[in-house]
Amino acid sequence: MTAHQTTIPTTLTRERGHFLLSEMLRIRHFEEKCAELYTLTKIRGFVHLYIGEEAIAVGAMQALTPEDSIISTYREHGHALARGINSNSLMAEMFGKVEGCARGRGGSMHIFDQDTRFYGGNAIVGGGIPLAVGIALADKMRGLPSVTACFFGDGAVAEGEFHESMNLAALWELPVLFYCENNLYAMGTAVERAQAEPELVNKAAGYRIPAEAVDGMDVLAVEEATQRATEYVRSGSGPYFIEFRTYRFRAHSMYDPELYREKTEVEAWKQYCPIDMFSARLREANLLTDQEYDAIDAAALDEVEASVRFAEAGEWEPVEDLTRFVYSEPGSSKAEEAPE
Amino acid sequence: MTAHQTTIPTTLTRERGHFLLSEMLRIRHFEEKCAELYTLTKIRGFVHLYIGEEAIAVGAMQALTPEDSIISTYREHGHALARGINSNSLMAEMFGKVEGCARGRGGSMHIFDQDTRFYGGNAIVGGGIPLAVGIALADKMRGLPSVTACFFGDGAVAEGEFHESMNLAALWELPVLFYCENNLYAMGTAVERAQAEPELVNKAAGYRIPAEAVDGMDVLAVEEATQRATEYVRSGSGPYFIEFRTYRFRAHSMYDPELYREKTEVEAWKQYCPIDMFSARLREANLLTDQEYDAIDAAALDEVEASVRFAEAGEWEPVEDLTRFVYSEPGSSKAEEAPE
Amino acid sequence: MTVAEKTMKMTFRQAAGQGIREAMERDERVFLMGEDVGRYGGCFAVSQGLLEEFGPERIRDTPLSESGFVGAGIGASMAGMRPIVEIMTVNFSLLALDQILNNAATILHMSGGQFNVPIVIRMATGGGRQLAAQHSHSLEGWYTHIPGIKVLAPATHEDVRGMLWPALLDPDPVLIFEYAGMYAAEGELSVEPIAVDIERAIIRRPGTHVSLITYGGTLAKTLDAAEELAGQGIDSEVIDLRVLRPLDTRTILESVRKTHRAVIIDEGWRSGSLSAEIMARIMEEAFYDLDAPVARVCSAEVPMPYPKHLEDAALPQPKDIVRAARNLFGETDV
Amino acid sequence: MTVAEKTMKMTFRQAAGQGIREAMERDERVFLMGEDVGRYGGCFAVSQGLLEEFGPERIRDTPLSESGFVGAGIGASMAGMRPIVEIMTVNFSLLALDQILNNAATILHMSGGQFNVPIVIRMATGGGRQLAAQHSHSLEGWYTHIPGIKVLAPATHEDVRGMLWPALLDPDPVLIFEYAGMYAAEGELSVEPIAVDIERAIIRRPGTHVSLITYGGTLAKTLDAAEELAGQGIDSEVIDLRVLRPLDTRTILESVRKTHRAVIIDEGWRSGSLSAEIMARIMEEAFYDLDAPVARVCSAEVPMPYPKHLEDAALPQPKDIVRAARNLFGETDV
Ligand SMILES: Cc1ncc(C[n+]2csc(CCOP(=O)(O)OP(=O)(O)O)c2C)c(N)n1
Ligand SMILES: Cc1ncc(C[n+]2csc(CCOP(=O)(O)OP(=O)(O)O)c2C)c(N)n1
Ligand SMILES: [Mg+2]
Ligand SMILES: [Mg+2]
Repeated sequence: MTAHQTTIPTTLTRERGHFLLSEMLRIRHFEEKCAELYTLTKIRGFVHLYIGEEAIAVGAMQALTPEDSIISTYREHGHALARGINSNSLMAEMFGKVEGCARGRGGSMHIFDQDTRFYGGNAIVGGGIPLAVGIALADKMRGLPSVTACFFGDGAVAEGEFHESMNLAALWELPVLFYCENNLYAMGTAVERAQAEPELVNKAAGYRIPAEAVDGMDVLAVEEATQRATEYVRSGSGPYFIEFRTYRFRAHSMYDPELYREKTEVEAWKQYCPIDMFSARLREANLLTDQEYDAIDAAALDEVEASVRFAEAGEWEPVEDLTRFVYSEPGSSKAEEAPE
Repeated sequence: MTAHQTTIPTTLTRERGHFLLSEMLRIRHFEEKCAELYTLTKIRGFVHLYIGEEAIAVGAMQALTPEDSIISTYREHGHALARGINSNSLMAEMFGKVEGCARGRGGSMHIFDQDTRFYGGNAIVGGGIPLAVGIALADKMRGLPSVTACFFGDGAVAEGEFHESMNLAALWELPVLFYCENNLYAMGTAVERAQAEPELVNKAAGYRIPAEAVDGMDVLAVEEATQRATEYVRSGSGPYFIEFRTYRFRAHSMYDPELYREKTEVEAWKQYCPIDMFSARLREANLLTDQEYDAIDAAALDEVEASVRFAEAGEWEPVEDLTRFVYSEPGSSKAEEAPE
Repeated sequence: MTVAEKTMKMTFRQAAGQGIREAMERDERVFLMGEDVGRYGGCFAVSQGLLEEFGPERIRDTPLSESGFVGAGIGASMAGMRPIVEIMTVNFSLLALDQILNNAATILHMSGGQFNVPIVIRMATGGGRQLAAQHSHSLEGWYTHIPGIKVLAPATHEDVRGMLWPALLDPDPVLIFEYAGMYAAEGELSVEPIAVDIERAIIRRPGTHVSLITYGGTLAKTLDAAEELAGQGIDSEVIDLRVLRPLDTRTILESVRKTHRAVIIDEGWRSGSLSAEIMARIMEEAFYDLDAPVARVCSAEVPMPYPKHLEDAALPQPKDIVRAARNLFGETDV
Repeated sequence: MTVAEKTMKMTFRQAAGQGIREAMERDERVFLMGEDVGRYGGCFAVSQGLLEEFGPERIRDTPLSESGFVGAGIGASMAGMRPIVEIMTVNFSLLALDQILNNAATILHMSGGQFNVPIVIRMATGGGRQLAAQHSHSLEGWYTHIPGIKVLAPATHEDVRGMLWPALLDPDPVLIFEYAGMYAAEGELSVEPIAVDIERAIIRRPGTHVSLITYGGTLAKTLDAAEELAGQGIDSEVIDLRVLRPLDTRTILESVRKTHRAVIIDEGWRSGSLSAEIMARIMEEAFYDLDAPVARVCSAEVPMPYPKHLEDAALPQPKDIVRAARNLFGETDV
């Protein structure tokens, strides 16, 4: 990892700085709570924490409008919160309660939300990427100015679907933001043991897609790069690829003994914690006091606690409803919009 | 297409020149006969002719030893003949006779021959490429000096399996020769309408695989490049990628009305016929007389006619044998080599 | 003859193309996407002429990327379009199966009903053209195992044209399997499009002695067998399932309760083909109505051999259907 | 106690790992390849420790490329090696299905018997761990439709360890489905490896009133149900199929001819699950031996929901098996 920025651009307002910090803290606390709830067996199944990578979701979402779309993976709580999915309905989803954003049917790996055009956490590695191409195709064919941000990991880059999707999006000049979150590992496989070309940013050239590598631990760097990329894509010039260099501080999922990496490596990366680094820079630039930090932090914690109460109070879907949502229900059908 | 070589290196002997010419003519006549037999319904199913592309198979096979392996596609008669599969058993296979190299079970799209390590024509576009990686992996693990030549078309490059295989071969430094026969079309889809990066040679960089584009209409250029590539690969340096620029003179298969390309384009390419160009160069260098050409041509024709007689005289497999070769038969099992 | 009864002649492939044309005219959100659907005119010439009519945006050639463009079709359908995605043949659909099963079939459910996937995926299926082991699969029965999708198998010119529009109106993913061996067949169909009921099977030949249950590519063979059986005094009822998922069990059971005997005919490999599921349902719901065990005529369990005589032997043939039906009556019965 | 009867305790995952270890020791052509089989120790810790024992050449981590590395395994097997390819779970195997069906299952045939494909592909299967719609498939029954492959489903510690070596000796592609929900279970198995017969089903509990036919992940539930039924006076015979393709029809029929009643239990979605094929075979061959229609207990036809109460309701449970078996006897019978 190359050197990280330590100063703050003068254009950053206090308010904006606090907002970005707050967004990262909301994610951090939400997930720390999830880990706790997992050990309490309130949350089950697979849970993949985003801790350490928050700057990417928070930075990247700033460039998007409500009409834009998001495709994500099973490691999507951060994207969901930063996109604006209500933390109550997110936590209820983690519990599997009917008040969850997907009525509890999806759980941690399958967060969906139509209101925010959040087209799902996808638990098949690479499986969401073609969907992003299709959403962008629809937007383009419908003449909408929307873009689609597609998040995926370094591991997904080896899958055939990545290749097919990059080619399609570039060939058809579709408004897709390919956001590769390179946290250096796919489960236990280090990127250099999975990729013949481990500089993932170089993959884009094979599809004539403009690309850059960005410090994924720096929310401002992410914001700036994604603003540029989004403008480029929105202007109709075709897709854009960004490799975010980042690191996951936690295990891959709750079951992972982390045999494949050294504790020292993890500790070294924790020095670059996106939240710590950013708050230090804000303090440095006199944009943040300790009191302000504590207030932001406390608000984030409060929100998380409230979401847990909300989820706890939620209902289980009646067992009789088991086979709902296999096929659309009369009345819910989009077909009614059809001309004939 | 850039300028083609018109002279002959002084190192080329008369004998060698005649051999290469003869090899190309054998393929040409074999396939012209196949087209004829198809209209006579002696050959059925799908038949994909290699006419116009013969220089690639003939040139590339020169660098291989009997211990090397070949993976090909449904457009593989040329590879099969140049590799040394007997034309009788090849023609019998085209007919579906039991004397065919695959007992008639495979037909035109599935030529297999264990003796020459010809691991099959594969009719799923891209489907053979991972097999090549696996054969090369086995050879490497077994400490053999063999290489695997994997032929596929420009269309296959868009498939995910191409991407996955290139990465695997490069990552594991396997002895695979990736031979892309870019005949500018995948069925009716021109390469620039299928690939965001239509210079296919540039694809290899994404996997750190050395690559070059070679004139696929020039048997000597092919031979020279593949010799170099094969040496590189055999030395243990990992895979190599060559894009052969070529053109198919005939329709994609026997059913194709060729709506997608201009007759004038086809005619223009026919000026670069690999057989005509090479024989003209040989004549120019005084390595070929008209009489010699006629003799070579006649021998090739004779071989084809003999193969048709052989195939005609062949037997149909008894219907009672229908379900043979679904599972290995006792005695044919490789498992007997197993240590226990 | 009233206007609605006016008929015209065309091939099965043209009827399929006509269905696409009519859907494209009716709804501008509809577009066709797949390998060689445009300039080439469709690998089976189904879409010939459509590029000229509707332009390359709506008749969209794709690269060879089955997973990619099927996934893109799913995404596009979720975002407001009505894609008809063509996979050249079922043989290549395996490359897109992850998208079909893990995305198209699950997203409505995983999202708790928020995102439906109104995609139509068309593909050719079946053997019989000497295309050997990788190009002769009949896997439509396999797809019927997947909750969340619907599976159609038109067996007539009217159906191949008239099923597409209701499939596009369906809010959920619909797979349409067109039997490749039929594309060249001429047939008659009404000038005005007729909407096909995509919920119900249809009785193609009423009868009383035995139910012959089939669909798609084996319907014609089954009707031939029924004629042959009629000559031998056995009056068969031929059911064209048309909808393979969800199966119209009612029509099947009504027929079996009447005839007390049934033969299922499908071109899938015998073990685990659609025939098994139909036999299971008859077992469950009409066991006591049966006068003989239900029989089936399917493909031999072998990758398809290239030579014609072996392929013919591998596929269900009218004589096999006749034999299976006669067996139900014992030697002296009828 | 003789030497051969000495037993040891380990988990199902350890037993699977032990099978791999023993095969690697026996034949140096054997190697294990798949995502995270090495440094991570296997996503289910099956291969933990093997990297240290056998090194990275033979315990080979792959990138995320299911089609690529399964295809590579097929190629390697054709060229003299004996790969064990691990696909983490059946859910991801869809990405490799083209390689499995169009290559592994067809090449022996297409090549007229020249090239066999002695690959073993292992994968975890099944639901029950709240992993929701994309991670809970039970598709092993689906794979049994494919001629040219063999399908195994170990349901005991002895079997998961002892099936691997005969599978490797088999000259043709063998798929082994390990029920993920069992990995943590402790069990007993012999110290010396016992070669498992991978041709035949096995009777886990002899009985006379009803045949309960199952395999893999539902065996334990079925044995529980058999206990419960015994308490109610119904003596069930429990058949563990073990080999899902080719099915050991003989064992099934012998049992049904004895008991005259059967229930099939599998975790596949009901329509088109393996249960249907077994019902079809019983229909074909033992119809007149039946005292009641064969019943089945399968998964609900729904992508798996995440919440536990819904997942439990979707999966076959002992009480469902008991109910299905009792129904066969009517209310007053037994
Ligand atoms: C197709 C597929 N193969 C394997 C898995 C199992 N799996 C889940 S996450 C994962 C690693 C993915 O790594 P990466 O793309 O880098 O994302 P990260 O988890 O690091 O965010 C694997 C192998 C899967 N879900 N899908
Ligand atoms: C996976 C798959 N998709 C589609 C097809 C149908 N198909 C057969 S050949 C072909 C074109 C392939 O083009 P290319 O790779 O350039 O090879 P060429 O035929 O030009 O030699 C297509 C689309 C197929 N066989 N396999
Ligand atoms: Mg990663
Ligand atoms: Mg081509």
